[in-house]
Amino acid sequence: MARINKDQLKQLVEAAIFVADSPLDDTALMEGVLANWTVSKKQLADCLKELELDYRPRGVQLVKVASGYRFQSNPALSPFLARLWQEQLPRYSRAMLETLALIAYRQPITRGEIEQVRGVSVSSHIVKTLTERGWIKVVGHKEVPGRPSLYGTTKGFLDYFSLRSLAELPSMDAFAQLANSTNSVETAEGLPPQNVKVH
Amino acid sequence: MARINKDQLKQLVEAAIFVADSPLDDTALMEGVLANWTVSKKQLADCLKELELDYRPRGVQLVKVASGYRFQSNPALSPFLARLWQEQLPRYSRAMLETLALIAYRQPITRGEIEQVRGVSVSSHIVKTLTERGWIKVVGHKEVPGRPSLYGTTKGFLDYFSLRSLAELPSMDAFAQLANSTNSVETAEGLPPQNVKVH
Amino acid sequence: MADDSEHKELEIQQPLPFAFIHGEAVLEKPEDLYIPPDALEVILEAFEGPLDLLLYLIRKQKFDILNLPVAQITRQYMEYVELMKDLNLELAGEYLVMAAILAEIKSRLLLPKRSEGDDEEDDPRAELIRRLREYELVKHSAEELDQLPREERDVFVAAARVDESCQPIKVQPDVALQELVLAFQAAMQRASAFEHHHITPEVLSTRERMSQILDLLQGDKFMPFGAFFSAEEGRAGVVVTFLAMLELVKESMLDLVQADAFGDIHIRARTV
Repeated sequence: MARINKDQLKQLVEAAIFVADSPLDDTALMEGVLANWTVSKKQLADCLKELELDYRPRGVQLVKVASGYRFQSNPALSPFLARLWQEQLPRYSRAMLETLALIAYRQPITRGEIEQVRGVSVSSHIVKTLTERGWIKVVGHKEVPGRPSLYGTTKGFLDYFSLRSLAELPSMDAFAQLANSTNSVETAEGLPPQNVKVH
Repeated sequence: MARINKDQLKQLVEAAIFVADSPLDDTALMEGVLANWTVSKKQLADCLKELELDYRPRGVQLVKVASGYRFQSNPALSPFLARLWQEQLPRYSRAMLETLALIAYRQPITRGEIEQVRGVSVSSHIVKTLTERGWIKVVGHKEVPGRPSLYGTTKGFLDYFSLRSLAELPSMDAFAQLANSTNSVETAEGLPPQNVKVH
Repeated sequence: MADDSEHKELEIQQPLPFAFIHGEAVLEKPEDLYIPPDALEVILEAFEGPLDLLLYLIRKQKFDILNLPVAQITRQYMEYVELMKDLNLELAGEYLVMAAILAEIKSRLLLPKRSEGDDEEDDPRAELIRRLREYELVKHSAEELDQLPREERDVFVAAARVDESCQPIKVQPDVALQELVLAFQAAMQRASAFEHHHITPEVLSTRERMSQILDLLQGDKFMPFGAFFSAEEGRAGVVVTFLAMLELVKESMLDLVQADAFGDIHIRARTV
């Protein structure tokens, strides 16, 4: 078996770990890419230690996990790397928009009261989504049996719609006008009615 | 927008290229992981140059291919790295390579035109395989009876062969000369179809 | 010497055994027209078509492609084709088409020239020569393409895993104010309660204040009445807060407590 110098060994181990589909352990390295070379366990351990040190200040680092060695990104970079997997969430359903509208216009309001107006139950998913978006929050509890949560809109909601206060929400008078221009609004926004999906 | 220091920039760009699912170009970097930072084109170019130099003596190297930057193994190591995969290397027949070469050099080109040059019919299997590998795609239709598909190569094709652009293909000049000296396409089309349509 | 250099050229183009006959590697294409009958099928398959076979014959005989001796090439080509026919090999139509083209060129060359001059356009070989040169270039390019460093064979893409603390960014859908208003209108109309819900800007600001007051009154602690009013909001603000409190009391969500006459009023969210 041929000898391999330290630099070559490091290059080969480094490249192997980078291109392998899954982590490589000592045995996989020894019996795989290093099979043709005379390499002691000590040499391999030293090589891996050096690689670990080489990469410590870099954007990716050599780590040992249960099934072997692999390179992974520096955890401090995660918030920025997240942008590589940006995902566009689907448009809100009609049920979602109506729930939000009722909370905005009729707050503080319980889920039961929203269900009364809409005539259908409001799924937990809707309340959760709107809460996670930071648009609604529980502002209290109604003193009726079960002490249901009372929902109201947040400052984040006002900010999103560029409103200084809820008083700036279009009033009923404006509805008539909006209703008349409904078609044009929908067309302008590229929103044919069937796009507003009912879950 | 916040400032980012040189070392942080390098770490972020390095990690992004390593973890991204496909090569990243300047735009993808600027509008992706670097979107929240004030980074000039010059700074990014310098950063990429430094990374390229950092990795030159290592087992993996920063290279630019058609769709952007990626890290890939040092070609000298491939005989050893190939041991990481059990499967046989994909082999490409002469018919497939000649078809691919014609599409690369003479795009956009129809299947009929490929058949005229090669003097034999092109099997659907070849076109299907090249399409499935993501190397060729239909780029339009020729305005002649039957509106045959016009094929061209993709960035994926260039990436696979570590090329930045079609201009880097070997023999590109020879093809250009031949096309100039003989108006080959027109003459080839002047051939009676029965010359090549015998199956 | 000539043989040697040719040998070399063939080896460069075909580093692998040309064919296997009875288990023995044939390292080059046949020396002349003699082909062992059982090798013919293998050899035929090694050619990519009639142009490839013609190129082979031309190179083999060291002919200048630009001064193609059509008569000789045609004879050789036809002998191959005849052999294929004799052996009942399934002969691709392309080979017969090429045979017809060669025969036509040969017959036209035998006819007396209509005029003097060496006009290439009149040379019946011109088109064939052009096709041969073009095909030769394609063949050469395909070989070069095969030699380029490529993924899976010469280079392997290096990748690192993203740290698990990295969560993909989810881009929230946009909502237009109009959508919200229309959704409210739709909900109210469906409830057939449209006329009972006169929503005015004043009421809306009262409702907003109701939420704000409840939000401040977390738990069952009392807060002084005065804490809900600020001078900056002016008279209108005071009125809105007061209306909101009255509304909350009316809806039994609020307790107002005054310990002594003219004492401070305290407020808390009502508990059961």
